[in-house]
Amino acid sequence: MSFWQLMQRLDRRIIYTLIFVSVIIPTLFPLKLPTAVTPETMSFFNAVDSLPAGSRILFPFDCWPSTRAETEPMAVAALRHCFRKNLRVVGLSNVGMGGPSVLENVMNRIAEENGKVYGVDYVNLGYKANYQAVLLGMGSSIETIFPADHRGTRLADLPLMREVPNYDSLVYTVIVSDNAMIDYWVSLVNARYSMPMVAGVTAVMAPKQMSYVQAGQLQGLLGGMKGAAEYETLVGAVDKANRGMDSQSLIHLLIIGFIVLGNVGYFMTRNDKREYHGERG
Amino acid sequence: MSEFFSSPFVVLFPTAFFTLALYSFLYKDNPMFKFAEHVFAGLSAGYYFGLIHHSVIVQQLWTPLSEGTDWILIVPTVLGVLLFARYVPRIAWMSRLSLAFVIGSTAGIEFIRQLHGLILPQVSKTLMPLDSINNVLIIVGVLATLIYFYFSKPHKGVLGWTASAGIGFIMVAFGAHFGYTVMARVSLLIGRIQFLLIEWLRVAS
Amino acid sequence: MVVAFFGRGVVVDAVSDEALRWQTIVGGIALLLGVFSIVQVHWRRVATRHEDRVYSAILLLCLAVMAGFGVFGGVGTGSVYDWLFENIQSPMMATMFSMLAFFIASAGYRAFRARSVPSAILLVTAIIVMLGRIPMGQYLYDGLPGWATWIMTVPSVAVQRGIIIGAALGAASMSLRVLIGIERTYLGRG
Amino acid sequence: MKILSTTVTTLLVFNIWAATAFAQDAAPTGIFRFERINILIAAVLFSAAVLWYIRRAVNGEKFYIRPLPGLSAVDEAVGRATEMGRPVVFIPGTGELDKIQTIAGLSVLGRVAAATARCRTPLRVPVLYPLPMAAANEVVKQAYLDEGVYEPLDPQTVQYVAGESFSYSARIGGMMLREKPAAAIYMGEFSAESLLIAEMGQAAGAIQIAGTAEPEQLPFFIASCDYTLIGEEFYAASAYLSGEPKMLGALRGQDLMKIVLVIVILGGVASATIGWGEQIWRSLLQTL
Repeated sequence: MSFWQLMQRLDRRIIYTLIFVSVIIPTLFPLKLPTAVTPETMSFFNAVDSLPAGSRILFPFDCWPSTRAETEPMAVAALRHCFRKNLRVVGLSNVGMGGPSVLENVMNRIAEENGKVYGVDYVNLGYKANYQAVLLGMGSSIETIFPADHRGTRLADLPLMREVPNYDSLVYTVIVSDNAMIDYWVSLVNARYSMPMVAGVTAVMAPKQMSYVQAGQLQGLLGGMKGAAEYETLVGAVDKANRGMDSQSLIHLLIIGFIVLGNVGYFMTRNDKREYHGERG
Repeated sequence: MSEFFSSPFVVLFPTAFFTLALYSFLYKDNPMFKFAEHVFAGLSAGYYFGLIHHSVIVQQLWTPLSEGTDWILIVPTVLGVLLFARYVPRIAWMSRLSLAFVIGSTAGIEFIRQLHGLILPQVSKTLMPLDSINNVLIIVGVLATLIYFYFSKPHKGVLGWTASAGIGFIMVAFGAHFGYTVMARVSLLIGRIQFLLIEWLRVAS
Repeated sequence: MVVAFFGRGVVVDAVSDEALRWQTIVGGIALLLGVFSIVQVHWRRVATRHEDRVYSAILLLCLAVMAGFGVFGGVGTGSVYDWLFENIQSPMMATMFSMLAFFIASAGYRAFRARSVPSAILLVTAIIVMLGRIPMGQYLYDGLPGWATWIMTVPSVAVQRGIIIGAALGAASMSLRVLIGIERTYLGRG
Repeated sequence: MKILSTTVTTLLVFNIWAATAFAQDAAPTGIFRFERINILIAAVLFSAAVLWYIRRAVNGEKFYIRPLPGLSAVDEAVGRATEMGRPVVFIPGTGELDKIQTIAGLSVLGRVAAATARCRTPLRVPVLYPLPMAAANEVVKQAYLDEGVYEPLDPQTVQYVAGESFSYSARIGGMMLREKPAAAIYMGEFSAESLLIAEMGQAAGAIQIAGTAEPEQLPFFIASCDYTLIGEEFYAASAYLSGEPKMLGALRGQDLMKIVLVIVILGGVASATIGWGEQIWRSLLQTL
């Protein structure tokens, strides 16, 4: 069997092994491949960067644990940026299963890193069912929707929340979402309360959300791990997303390489069909 | 000693074990995968059972019935119980009544939903002026795709030509979607490997 | 026909709400059928000393434990039911999901051969979009990410729309065939 | 059987009436929702087109229907399984019974089950939700009876395997590798597990035929399966396989509506481009 025939019907396990290796190596030893910044990420960064210190912002983290690899790095980079700019952050989640706890975890970690205090610099409101009621209700009174935060403390006992009765005292919204909640934030909160917002969404969702950016409803967009990696670079804190992007680049090139080799093999051996039975239609 | 037992290696061991057991399937079927597979199936069926018990049977059926407010719920209960008629040969046909109810109501709901929720709005979105290349392409793409599905004539002549354009458009879309999804799927794998190497084995940070 | 959609009023709305609620309840009760089925298959394996009887027994045990804790032991945070879900079931779900990374590679490698014009188109767009997604692609050619986004927002949207409209026509026709009773394999052809 | 049909018809009439709950938004008052009259017209038109062609078919008219390669492959696949003495796997999607795609999948199952019954080839139908399982059971049982197979159904034929789609895929994967089905047919609603299942089937060496109306999953089926029915083709599958004139007539009616839609799009685009009369088309299509 010639090399090209071999390339045409490679054992799937060889492909699997190479993919494993392409993820493991960058996780252990970051390759630090360069990232180029897209305009949507740039405007996301600029929007947050131009907020005056001390501003209060809303930080919805509407994500399921299953997309954590994509969404957590976005949340981490965004919170780092916010805390470094001394913004004060009100977090919440519209995904009951896992959303509030991942948010709590990330907020505490990044707050500690930047010397921020719970209740003064940031709050995690947690989750309440019925997102439409939550999104609209917070426009008149946050306390009616969330009588207490995720830890069970009454809002009146949190200095930050005493300053924030409703959307009027929040100047900006930074959303991280892996589902259609983003549509509700745009169509309810941006449209009715003219709250300016930026969003980080999963890669699969990004093309559809671009229309919100074009319409000016979102002032910036992070698309998946790639967006997160670009943002990490801009914030100056290279972390998991950049490492993930190293793996992404390797695997994308690997798949492209396999496809190309498979095709070259196909054209090289097209004439000796008798020896080749590997494939159907 | 107790420090060892509270270390992430031990605490996360079950999670890591089952993760690796499932991945072992990629090499070939083996007892470890088989074990994980059956545990997984059993747990998930049990989980679903608990979920339905609380969210449907208790909340939507038992509570309203026991409060005596919603006697009409006896009807779906009977329909549900009728499903078990298939274990009694003489009345086995009765279980089809319940299925006919569900399938019939689905068909009824879907008939209008397809027209109201999908066909009309999607067609409406396509009514754009031919004032840019993108608009022209979208309109041509929608029409060609739609005509590709035309069943009543062989794909020859003008129809054949349009249908080939349709299949061309379809392949562009599918190729793009495939390529675009790679990143999302690899992200999931990165998440699992980061769990194994960073959270469990702590060999990276 | 289809009165309720076009009419309004207490009775009409109540009836239509009811139909959906009933479906949920019938579905809920049907779960027992599912459990019957799973127990029937695996119990038989245990009883007939099938070579996989140990695994079947494990499955039945896990089912009983999880369902038992779910029904009698509470389902909130901190319950056994919740712990098993968070630490065993949920990570296994994530692991299965992540296997798609391998499968998308093997499927792409195997299927993307330029055997015909359509498959060549498929292959080329897939490669353009993949390159457009990684930083490397941008260094190769600056316009690639733009191309990728354009493909996703113009031709791809057109096809999605065409498929959705066509499928909706098919689904409506399917519903109609069920409603007038000519499509009923599920009830026999009598 | 007569009583059954009558009951079913009554239920269906009731159900058409009940077919609404998804659209309870607030709107102007009045008994009749006049703002929705266009949808009523569309519904009536659609039904009329389909029923008219069914009537013509019943009266003996023959209609040409373009052959679909994926469907002729079904018989080939069952034949292959028979020759090899291995089972056929059929998955009616991973949706609940309240999805029309699941019902379409089950209709195809009826035809496939009949084919396997004729050849006495073992059939495996693993199902994700209990209600579709009950329905699949009836479908297979009926198909077997129609083909003169009177033995009670093996509980392994139609089985409920797991509580959620990823554990379901794991079980399917194990099953595929151990039982090595000769053919695997996937028809119904699928989400992310589509590629998991199809690649596992591919690895097991099965000839694979898929059909779904989910645009997101189609690329993966195209890559991983031998034949894929796209969207409308999938809904047409059971009509094709039945070969009954009534069913083919229904397809013809559906095609007529397709032409109407193409005309509406062309007309609307022309109006929008010259900037005259666009509102007329829009009001035709508005959904309130």
